[in-house]
Amino acid sequence: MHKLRFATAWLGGCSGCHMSFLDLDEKLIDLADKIVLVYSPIADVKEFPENVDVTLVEGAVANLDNLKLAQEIRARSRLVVSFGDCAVTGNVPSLRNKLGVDDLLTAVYHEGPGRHPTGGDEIMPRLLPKVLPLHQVVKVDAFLPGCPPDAERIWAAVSALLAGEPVVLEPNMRTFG
Amino acid sequence: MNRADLEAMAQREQQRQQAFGCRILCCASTPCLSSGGQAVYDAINAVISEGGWEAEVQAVATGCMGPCSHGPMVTVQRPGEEDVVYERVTSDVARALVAAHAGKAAAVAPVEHVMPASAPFFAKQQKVVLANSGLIDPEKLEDYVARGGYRALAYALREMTPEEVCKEIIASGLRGRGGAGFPTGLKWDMVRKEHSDKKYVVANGDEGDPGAYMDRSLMESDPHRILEGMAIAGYAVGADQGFLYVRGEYPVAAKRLERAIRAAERRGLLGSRVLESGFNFRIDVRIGAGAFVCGEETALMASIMGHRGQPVPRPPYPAQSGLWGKPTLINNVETYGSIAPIVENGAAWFAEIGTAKSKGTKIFALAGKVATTGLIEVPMGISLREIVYDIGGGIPDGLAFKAAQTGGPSGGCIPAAHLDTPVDYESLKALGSIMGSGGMIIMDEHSCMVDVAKFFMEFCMDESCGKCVPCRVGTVQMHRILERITDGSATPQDLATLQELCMMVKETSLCGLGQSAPNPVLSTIRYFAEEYTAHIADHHCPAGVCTLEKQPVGEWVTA
Amino acid sequence: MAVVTLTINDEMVSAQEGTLLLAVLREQGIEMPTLCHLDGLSERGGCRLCMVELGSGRLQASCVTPVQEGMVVNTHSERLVKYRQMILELLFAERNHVCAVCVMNGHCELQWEAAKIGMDHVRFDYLNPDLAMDASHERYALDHNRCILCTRCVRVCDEIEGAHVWDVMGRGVNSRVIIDLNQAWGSSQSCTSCGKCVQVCPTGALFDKGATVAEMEKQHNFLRWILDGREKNVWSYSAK
Amino acid sequence: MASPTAAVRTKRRADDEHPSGDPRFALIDRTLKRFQYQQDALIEVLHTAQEAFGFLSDDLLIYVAHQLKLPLSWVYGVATFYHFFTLKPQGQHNCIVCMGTACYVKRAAEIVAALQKEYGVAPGETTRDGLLSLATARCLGSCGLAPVLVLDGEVLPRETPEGTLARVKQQVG
Repeated sequence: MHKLRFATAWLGGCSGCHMSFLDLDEKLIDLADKIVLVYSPIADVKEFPENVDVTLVEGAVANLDNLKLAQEIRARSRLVVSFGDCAVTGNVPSLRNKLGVDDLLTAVYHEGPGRHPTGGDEIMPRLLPKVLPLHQVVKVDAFLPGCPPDAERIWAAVSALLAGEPVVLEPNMRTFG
Repeated sequence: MNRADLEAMAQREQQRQQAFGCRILCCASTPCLSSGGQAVYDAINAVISEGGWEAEVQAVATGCMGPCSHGPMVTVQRPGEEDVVYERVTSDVARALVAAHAGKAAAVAPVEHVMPASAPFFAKQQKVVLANSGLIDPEKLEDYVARGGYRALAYALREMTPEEVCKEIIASGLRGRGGAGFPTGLKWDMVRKEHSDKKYVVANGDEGDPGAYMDRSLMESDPHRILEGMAIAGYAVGADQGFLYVRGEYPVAAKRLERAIRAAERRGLLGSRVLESGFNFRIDVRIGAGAFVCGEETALMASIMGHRGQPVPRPPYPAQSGLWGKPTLINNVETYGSIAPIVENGAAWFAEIGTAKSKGTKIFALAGKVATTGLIEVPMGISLREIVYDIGGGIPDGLAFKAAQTGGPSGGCIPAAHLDTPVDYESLKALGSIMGSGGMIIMDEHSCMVDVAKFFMEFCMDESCGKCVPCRVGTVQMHRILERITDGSATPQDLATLQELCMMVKETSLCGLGQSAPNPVLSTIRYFAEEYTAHIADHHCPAGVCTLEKQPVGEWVTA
Repeated sequence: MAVVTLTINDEMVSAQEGTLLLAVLREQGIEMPTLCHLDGLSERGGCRLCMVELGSGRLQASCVTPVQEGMVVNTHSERLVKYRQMILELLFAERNHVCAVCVMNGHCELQWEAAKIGMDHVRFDYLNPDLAMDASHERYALDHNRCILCTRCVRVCDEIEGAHVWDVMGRGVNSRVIIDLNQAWGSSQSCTSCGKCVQVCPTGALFDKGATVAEMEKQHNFLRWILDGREKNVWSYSAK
Repeated sequence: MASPTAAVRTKRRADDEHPSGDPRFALIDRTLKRFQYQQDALIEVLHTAQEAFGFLSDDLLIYVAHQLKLPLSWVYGVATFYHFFTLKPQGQHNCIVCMGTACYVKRAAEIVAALQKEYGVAPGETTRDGLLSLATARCLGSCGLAPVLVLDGEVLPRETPEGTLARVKQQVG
């Protein structure tokens, strides 16, 4: 049986969506039969591989590294899914958007102790002027809202993806938050 | 005052004017005053008093004569002779022309400043509403009466029933000059048929389109004509109270209207028992406070009642439930300006002018990149080409005509390919623009159409009242996308989203402001799509206006 | 009163003349999305979600449109569904509606309307305005970041409580609900602290102090209670 | 000693006056009386108040609200809806650049940019020293003379960025 080449990625987010993914519990075993996990924060892979069937992307696009990875994912995946509210809406990371990047860095780093990264150096990637949802940067094929999406939602979406069907969630499974 | 007194007043004033051998009319409207018109008027008066010619020569400060970019304008009238119009008059020119026309000195008229009556600017125009503008002192009731003023009101009150007045207006084919073009007579008849203890007549003088000043000029140049039109309307629909809503930016117009109302009331032409009939009609001026949306009739009424100028959904229409819940007739001031001539000359006369569906004349404020800018009144159905090239004198600096923008932020741009289109309600609508209130901005090759669309969208965004979501937020989002197109950060997807947004805002907004806000975008996409794609795909602004200094997000990684 | 017959989604329906279309649609069990409408308050016609397509193809907000004889109504055409989604997208983009950290998460009308209609992402720029919170009142708080300008608070305060503490200032996208002279809520002398505005607010813009994420729930059956009492001298608890 | 009638008379006169003794309130009262304290005259009254005081302070809005017996939020909502009313004090000099279509097409935006750069003040704002208020207008209705601006009440036609700057510097310093 052909196994789907499956990936999950983590951009600007708290990893809560990945935690929720692990809440699939025993379903993870079913899933393991049907997919090959080719890239994920929970797997030690450095490069995003070629020819991926489905990638779930957690987190918003907050900096240039996020942007680069998002573009790689898009170029190498057949289906890209915005996984959780940060990827779908920008969510909590985007709360910084009403501040300018300079003000933000000053408030977070410069006014505190320690080194003063400016972004774009070896300490920290350059921040984008605004945190963006994934679909404003690359084309996204399906949206899985929730903060985090609970295991039930994730399973509903993943089952559809495994079956090669479009992801259509029930209203109570597609609320933000 | 009754009808005979009115006639006597007219004759007295005519005789008084004819007694002067020479009348010198100086335009004292805003454009001419800001080009030095006051100094000209002072110089003329000085020459008259120096020469001791007060008995033979009369200087009159009048309203607008039309070719504003050629101001200050002066017209010389001598009995039995054709009027002579002078342009770009300075104090020296003024002194010379007074001396020459007063015939007292051997002075030679400054002929190089004469604008011949045969000039296309004048020859192609037909003045109905503006018939008195520039020829009378707007602050003198007698001047208006001498030219037949209030005769139509007297006739209507004495010879016609309200129903007959409405029928006459219907028969004339007059349509609303505020922009939408609803048949005026039908509106009147609807209000007339409503049963109510109280009805109102409202004149919309809240001219808000940037680039339009027809209403200001009419209110400043011939205030009584509007009052007379409103009074006839009041009689026709059974109202005893009128409101004239004047834009806050037009203090001179408001002041002249107030004075005109008081003068008319003193003479019994307004107020109780108008012209000794049983008809009572009061008019009050209300000053707007700077909100474009108040040109929308329900928002305007909210503003008259002292509220935030936010529109309310129609129906009910103002004709059924308007000011304070009473039947209310609202027309543009230019519409009221057409009433007296129709009653005076008959519906058939008016219906002769114009096209099959658009009757009469329309005033336009011709502005932008044309040789002669100013105020013009033309018969409906005249071609755009005649307006631009004959009346306006073509595009200066040897540049090519690119587009004419009509209807302001609710209208659209008409490209060169349609220069021969007749200017009437239906033809303009078919081209994706509208007649609008009468702003007409001519653009040459140096105008970027995306930038123009952005300009209008910014206007609509600022002027949105905020009540309904599509207009409040949709205009902001449309403006954002246009900004991205002009700064270089747009993607092809943005153009598709922009078009979708336009359709949604157009179809779902609560009032006319939101419903028409996408028009400038839709019309420029329709005729100048290649300019949009040049910005997005080639990072190039064909007119050289946009800076395009940014890139789309996707290109930041490589940048 | 006369009865009129109209066609709703290809079905003949009769209704009392003069009734507002939205009420008739709801009577028929048709799910209509609304935000500014609230039974018991005057109609505003501002959110445009309840728009329907009339026979002529024209769109009209059903909350302010009286039924008419022979009216042909379509409530869920493809165009309407698309437009409703876009309107919700516009609302989500306008202010900072971060559901995950909102007191009304799970109980919010805006959140639920989006889920029902399938608006699962926003294509427009988030405007991210810099908006204040007002926690100066002893019992309630106001968060402009969540406000959708439905003006239910303004209307309930004026029409039911009769205090007219609230109004809207500015215009367009810069409109804000205000208290008295745009002052801190706690300093208002006209506010009766009745809390009606809080209960009718569809989002987390108005909430009880002390409520944390997802804890705030609202109920507005007091509106029927008061209005029935006022208009009919009848006070009866309803289950809902 | 003053007679009792005189005392009453003095008192009555004091009653007519605003507690602050500012005679400009009499102008507002005149408009209020002209409209018989009708609530729908709110905009007219605000016009008078702004004309008399230059801007609408909170105190003025409260005064108008009390006189017309309107809620404060209503008055504030109306005052902030219309562009014409300003709730901030204005500068000694003011310069309004027309941004109507005709002026825009003739590059009025460059004039605004030049003034903004020179005086460090955005349209709608006043310089820190209170010397100059810069504003843009929707359309001044003098499209034949585009681009147009109004400097301290005087309409200036056919302006250029350099010409305007020179003129404003001369007037404002």
